[in-house]
Amino acid sequence: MMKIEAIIREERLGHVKTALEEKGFVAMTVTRVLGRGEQKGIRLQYRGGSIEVDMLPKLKIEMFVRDEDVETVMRTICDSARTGRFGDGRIFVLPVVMSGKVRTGEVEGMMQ
Amino acid sequence: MMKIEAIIREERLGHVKTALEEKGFVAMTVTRVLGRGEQKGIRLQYRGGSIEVDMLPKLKIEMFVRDEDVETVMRTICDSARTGRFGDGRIFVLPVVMSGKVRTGEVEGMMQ
Amino acid sequence: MMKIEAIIREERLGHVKTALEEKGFVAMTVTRVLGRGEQKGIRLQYRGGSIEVDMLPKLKIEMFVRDEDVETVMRTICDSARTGRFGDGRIFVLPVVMSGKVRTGEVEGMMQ
Amino acid sequence: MAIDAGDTAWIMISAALVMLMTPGVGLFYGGLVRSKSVISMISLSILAISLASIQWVLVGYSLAFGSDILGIIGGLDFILMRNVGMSEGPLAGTVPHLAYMMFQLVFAAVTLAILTSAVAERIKLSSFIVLSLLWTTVVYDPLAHWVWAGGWLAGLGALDFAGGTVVHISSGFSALAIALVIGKRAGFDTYVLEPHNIPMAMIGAALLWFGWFGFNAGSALTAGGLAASAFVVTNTSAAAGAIAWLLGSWVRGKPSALGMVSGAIAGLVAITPAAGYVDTISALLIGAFAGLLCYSALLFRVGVGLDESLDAWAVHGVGGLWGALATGIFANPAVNSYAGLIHGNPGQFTAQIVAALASVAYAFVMSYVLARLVDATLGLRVTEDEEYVGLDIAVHGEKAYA
Amino acid sequence: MAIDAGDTAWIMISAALVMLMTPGVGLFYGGLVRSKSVISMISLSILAISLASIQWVLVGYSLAFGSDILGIIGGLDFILMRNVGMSEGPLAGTVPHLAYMMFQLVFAAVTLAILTSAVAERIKLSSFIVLSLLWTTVVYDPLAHWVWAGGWLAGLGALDFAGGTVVHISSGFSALAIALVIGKRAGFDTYVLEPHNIPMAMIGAALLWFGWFGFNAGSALTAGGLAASAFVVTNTSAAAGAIAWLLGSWVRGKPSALGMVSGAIAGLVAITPAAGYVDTISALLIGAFAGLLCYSALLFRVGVGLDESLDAWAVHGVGGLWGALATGIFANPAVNSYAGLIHGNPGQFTAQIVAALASVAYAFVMSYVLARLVDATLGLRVTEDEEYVGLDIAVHGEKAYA
Amino acid sequence: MAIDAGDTAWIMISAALVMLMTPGVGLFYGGLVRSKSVISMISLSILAISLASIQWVLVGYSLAFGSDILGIIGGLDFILMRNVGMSEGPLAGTVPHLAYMMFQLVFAAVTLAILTSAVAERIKLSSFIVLSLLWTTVVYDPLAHWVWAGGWLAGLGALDFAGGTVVHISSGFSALAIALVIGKRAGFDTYVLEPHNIPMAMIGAALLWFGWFGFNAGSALTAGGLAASAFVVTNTSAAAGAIAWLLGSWVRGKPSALGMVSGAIAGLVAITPAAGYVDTISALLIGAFAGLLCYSALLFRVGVGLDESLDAWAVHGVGGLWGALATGIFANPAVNSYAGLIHGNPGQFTAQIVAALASVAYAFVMSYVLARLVDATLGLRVTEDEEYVGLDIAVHGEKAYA
Ligand SMILES: Nc1ncnc2c1ncn2[C@@H]1O[C@H](COP(=O)(O)OP(=O)(O)O)[C@@H](O)[C@H]1O
Ligand SMILES: Nc1ncnc2c1ncn2[C@@H]1O[C@H](COP(=O)(O)OP(=O)(O)O)[C@@H](O)[C@H]1O
Ligand SMILES: Nc1ncnc2c1ncn2[C@@H]1O[C@H](COP(=O)(O)OP(=O)(O)O)[C@@H](O)[C@H]1O
Repeated sequence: MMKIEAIIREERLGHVKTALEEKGFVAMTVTRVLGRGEQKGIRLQYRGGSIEVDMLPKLKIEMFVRDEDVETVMRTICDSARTGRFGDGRIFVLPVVMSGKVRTGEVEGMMQ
Repeated sequence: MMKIEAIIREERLGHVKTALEEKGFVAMTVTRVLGRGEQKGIRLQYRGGSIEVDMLPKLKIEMFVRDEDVETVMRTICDSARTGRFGDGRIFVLPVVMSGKVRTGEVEGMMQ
Repeated sequence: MMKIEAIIREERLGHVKTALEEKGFVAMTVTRVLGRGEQKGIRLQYRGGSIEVDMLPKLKIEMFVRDEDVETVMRTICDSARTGRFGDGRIFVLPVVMSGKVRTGEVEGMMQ
Repeated sequence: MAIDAGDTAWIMISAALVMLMTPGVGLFYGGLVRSKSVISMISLSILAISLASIQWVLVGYSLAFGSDILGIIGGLDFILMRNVGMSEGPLAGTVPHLAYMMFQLVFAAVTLAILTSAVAERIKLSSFIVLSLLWTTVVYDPLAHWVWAGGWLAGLGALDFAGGTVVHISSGFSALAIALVIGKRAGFDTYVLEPHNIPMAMIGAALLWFGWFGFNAGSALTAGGLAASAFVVTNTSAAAGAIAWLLGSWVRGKPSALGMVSGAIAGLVAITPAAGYVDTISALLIGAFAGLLCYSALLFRVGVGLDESLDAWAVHGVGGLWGALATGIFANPAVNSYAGLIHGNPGQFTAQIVAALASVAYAFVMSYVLARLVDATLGLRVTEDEEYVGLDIAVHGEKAYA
Repeated sequence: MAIDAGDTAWIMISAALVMLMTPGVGLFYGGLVRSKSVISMISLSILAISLASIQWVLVGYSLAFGSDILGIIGGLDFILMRNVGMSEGPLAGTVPHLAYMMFQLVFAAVTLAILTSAVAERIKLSSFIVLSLLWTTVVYDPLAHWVWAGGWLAGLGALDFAGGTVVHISSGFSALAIALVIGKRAGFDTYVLEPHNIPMAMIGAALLWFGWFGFNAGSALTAGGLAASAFVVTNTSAAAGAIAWLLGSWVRGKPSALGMVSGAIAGLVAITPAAGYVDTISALLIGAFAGLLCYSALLFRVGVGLDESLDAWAVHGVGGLWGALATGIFANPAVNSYAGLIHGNPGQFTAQIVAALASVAYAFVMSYVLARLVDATLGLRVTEDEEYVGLDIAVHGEKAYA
Repeated sequence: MAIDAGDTAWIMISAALVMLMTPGVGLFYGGLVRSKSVISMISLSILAISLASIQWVLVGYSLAFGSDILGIIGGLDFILMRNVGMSEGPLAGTVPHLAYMMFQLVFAAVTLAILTSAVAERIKLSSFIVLSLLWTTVVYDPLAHWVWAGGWLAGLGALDFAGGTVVHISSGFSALAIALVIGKRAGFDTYVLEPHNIPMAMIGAALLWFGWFGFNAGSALTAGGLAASAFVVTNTSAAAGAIAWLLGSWVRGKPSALGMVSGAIAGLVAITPAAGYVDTISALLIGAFAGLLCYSALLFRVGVGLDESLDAWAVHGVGGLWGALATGIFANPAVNSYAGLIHGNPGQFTAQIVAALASVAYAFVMSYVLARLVDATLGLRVTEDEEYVGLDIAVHGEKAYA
């Protein structure tokens, strides 16, 4: 099992959800975050001067998926979150060693 | 050291905290999130139609614990967060390779 | 690639950002969280009694960095986030197995 | 008497002030519920004024203020605003009848809004509409008639300057009855149902304090000395109530800000029936005692595990009861020709007790019956899932904060 | 006639109430935009009242209410407040001229504030300032003159008690024109631009309802029976509009809280021109129909993909149009000596149609021209990046919520 | 003179409007602090009105408005509201004495509320209560007496229509003194203490603008031409202040929305002492200059690293000072029989300087002494940990937003 963390534009959530649903991926957790990438946000001009608006609002999507689904999910998020402009976001995959379901108490994965 | 991520119902936080404290686990970080599981939230009926309320508010608990405590903490959270109804939440365990304490600057764990 | 998660005091974010920028680390994601450490927050006295304010607001900084930068970033955050009083925060490092850029669709890291 | 522009200006602006109390209640209550039901909570107040406004011009005013029938109810002389015109009305000789009618309308509205405390975060919208229309017609209109329009309580000599019985006892004890019928919110016994926005509640309370000047000083129906006196005692009692509850909560732990504003409301409630009869120093005592009493009532309510969610009973019911009695105790003939207990007139005190108890009984019993009736037919509550999701999304399909 | 203290108190407090409507509009609109532009949205309203206040005392009042020139515009007699003093003015014989001027000032201000609907979340601040000053001078002032100060529409016998044409048709149809020029917000067609704070919008709506008593009942200019009647019909129409829109949205899906308060505003808008001419039962019909009509207009607006962002057109434009016609239908000689269609006077109805259409045409065309002019010279819109970041940071350098 | 219903209606509604300014200050300030102290901030305002209300009816009114003793203080004739009744009072011949007393009460309350700027996010509640009671008794009551009740400043011929010295200079310079004593907030020098809710601050500012009509136009004490004139200049100055500060901040960087509303307040402050004496065009100049001056004062305050947290000094102190002088410059005999500098009467200007400086000195020195006294005995500040956690939880045990 892997954990996918994707940081996307707020306004793309709808598209991403739809695209994932179509592929059968429903479960997810979403968090409001503030972020900046290498570009350090957006530079606005005013009267000769300029200010940098870093730390723009983004959404973080977290999904725990089976190893074999990682690529599909990554691909799907990438494609549906894209606008082609700076600030579209990133996706990272982290390993998961165990998981459990609260309602049933089932646990799966290796035990230490 | 492992990282435990548990997504639970907002209203169970009190129970979970108490249960963990009793077992000696105090340190934790909590984030408000929105989430949906496989069930895609809750379906409400109205006048013949129905709407699906997905993305319900949940809390994410993050705890960094020693490897030997992982099971106890998972168990404790599972038991104290449970209501038995859909939406009770999930727990995942991720590996941690290093950790540090800001106040003292101590670092432990393997160095790359 | 590694993921660094640092939990710091809200009011140190400015310092941490500046310190990281100076070392060339710009990209980051920040989340508002509530947290408590081993000390269980702050104990306030009143009229003979006392209350414990646990779950103080903190900020979580997430940064995905190359393996060779992990130490520099950890050190920099530690130093710039420190006040020397309880509650300064923690830093953890988690392994990352893959990463992607939404705008371009590039993916790097091992495939399962 | 002829219409006086000053008095008319005063009663119209007073009506506007009282109108603002209805969204004031909405904000006060809205801040106290969870964020998933705040739209619903404010909506109930807006709905209360909308429904009451229509009911009142169609039938309510006539039932309350039409010519007396056996001391019980008003006749149909004013139905559909017949005979309610621009010239003086029967009960206020210097203002247009329409202005007097309007002033009374906003009282009916805010009373209904106060009542929504009992059903917070769990009522079905359709049932609320039905219950509201029934309640305002069957409970409010007769009570208003009894006290203010030559009904049997007025006949007893009971005093109620601005609605201690009609507005506060009636809404407070009705809320109690309805809360018993509708039952507790899910989770009430297992986890804390925290207020989601205390500043919002404080804004609401501030609007209530502001609007109450229209409520009480407007009830003088003229812009003169009596109105000024009512204005002053209103403010004094509010201040005393605020300080008293603040200190009360301090003694038990920490000085609660929510307690302070609740205390102000308690003081305002308690002075309402007395506003035209007592002096400033009495107002200080009435308000301070109201703060402590209503705070105790709240603690009692919480203690017995009753989810009369936003304390209409503890603050309006108990505060209104105390105010009705206090009128009988402190009424000062130097203010308005009526003497209370401490000015040697136990008869007034007795009249107040009778009026207060009659109102308590009528409001409680009728509201209980009406709520049971609606529950049995339409069902009062939303489903468990709807309640869990929150009324904003479940009922209105809207989310308060994006 | 001499100055009457009661009338003067009434017109001054009415002016204060109407003043509060401007931030009321700001809050209503501010709650409906995204959190990244809420400061900007409220600021546009505050700016509207600031600009209008200055323009009005310098030239606006004179252009609108100065001695008539060919039925088109007022003369310069009152420029820089010359000849506007403490004694009676020409149009209100029992209040100081300054008070009458002030009462009219706040109308100009709120009209400008309503207009900001069209440019939400995307206008350049400098261009807004220029457009506002042009608009209020070129569109508002003449319209006010035509209807209220002996202009050609008054000459036709058209009735507009409190500003159905001058305020609502003019702001609503101007908003439509300006929205066409400035274009849709980025993302309007691809994702939902959700309201960020519905309780804030509801507070705004509540302040509007409250302030509207000054707007309509104040327009009687005296504190007497006519004001009381206007007060009552205002409240009745608001309530009816609220209930109608609520039910309308219920039929289509869920009972919308935002719909309910929008319906109240629709009811208030529609009764505005009629407030001094119709009876309570007519007000019930006018309001209820306004609720349904404006709701349909909103659905239509959304349907055709027009981003007149906060529905000044659907609510104020369409509601004002309906109100202007309704005045010609329901005017009741028992209220105020004018008879409408149902009282056997089709002439009044015709006059209303002419006045309404003239206002629609004038406001729409002139606003379109002015907006194009400003767009061609200064540019109406911020850059794409500024819009993406949100006007709060991009324009004001401020963040609404820390 | 006899009581006039119009004047009485006007003074009562004015009192209600001014009352609303106190929570208005609370919201304005509350929006500007961090979210961990917003309940505390609003509470200080509610507490201010509660404490002032009680102090005033017990002793304050008598100390301020009782029969003059040596030009310094009022006698005890009105203590516990003795001799304050429903008939005319000594200083306002057409309204009930109680109404006049009440109108003055709300001034005392809002003055105390303004003061809380100095102690934001760090004061001990018990110390605030003690300091408030001392301050209002020792600073406010004598100042009010000097200026408005036959005290020595009135004897000098100094003019203060609605409280430039008594309310604004006194609260502003007292805030400065208290801020020096209590010291900076933790972190003031190391990180930005961001406003947590700018829309809340804007709502507060809007309520202030609204309430200020009662403040200034109500100070005419009758509903006639003078009140209308005061009303108009008040609005004009507010608008000019808003635009001036907006442009000022624009020149230095970006047009600040918070600056705009602060400018409106600055304009309102500055016109306060002049409201009954100057014409509209002068008001435009007074307000615009106030906007720029108070903005400069704020920049200076920030520049020297002083944590007079919410700028009571920069806006009320400096704005009030300017207003007091401006009254001496612009007073126009065509408005109210007094002439200022530009109408050839330098004596008035001198009187204003003396009055302003005396108020500055008295308020600053006495407040400094009182604050030191309370600090030495009870301690003014909460502990470091309590401040870090925030006053909402540390003092009140409550959390603003769930
Ligand atoms: N190395 C990183 N570590 C943590 N978060 C990142 C990193 N890179 C990007 N992000 C997150 O992804 C968001 C979008 O990133 P990106 O598309 O690179 O933005 P930009 O175009 O502004 O550089 C950022 O706002 C940030 O939240
Ligand atoms: N695979 C997953 N990835 C990310 N988050 C998940 C996943 N499964 C569940 N969650 C989170 O856990 C919460 C509760 O999940 P679950 O108990 O499965 O809910 P449900 O009963 O609605 O399916 C969800 O709202 C979501 O936030
Ligand atoms: N073991 C842990 N697991 C999760 N979060 C932690 C852990 N330890 C510390 N934290 C987070 O770091 C913050 C600061 O921790 P620390 O400096 O240890 O605080 P304290 O001095 O109060 O113990 C906490 O508020 C919490 O959010």
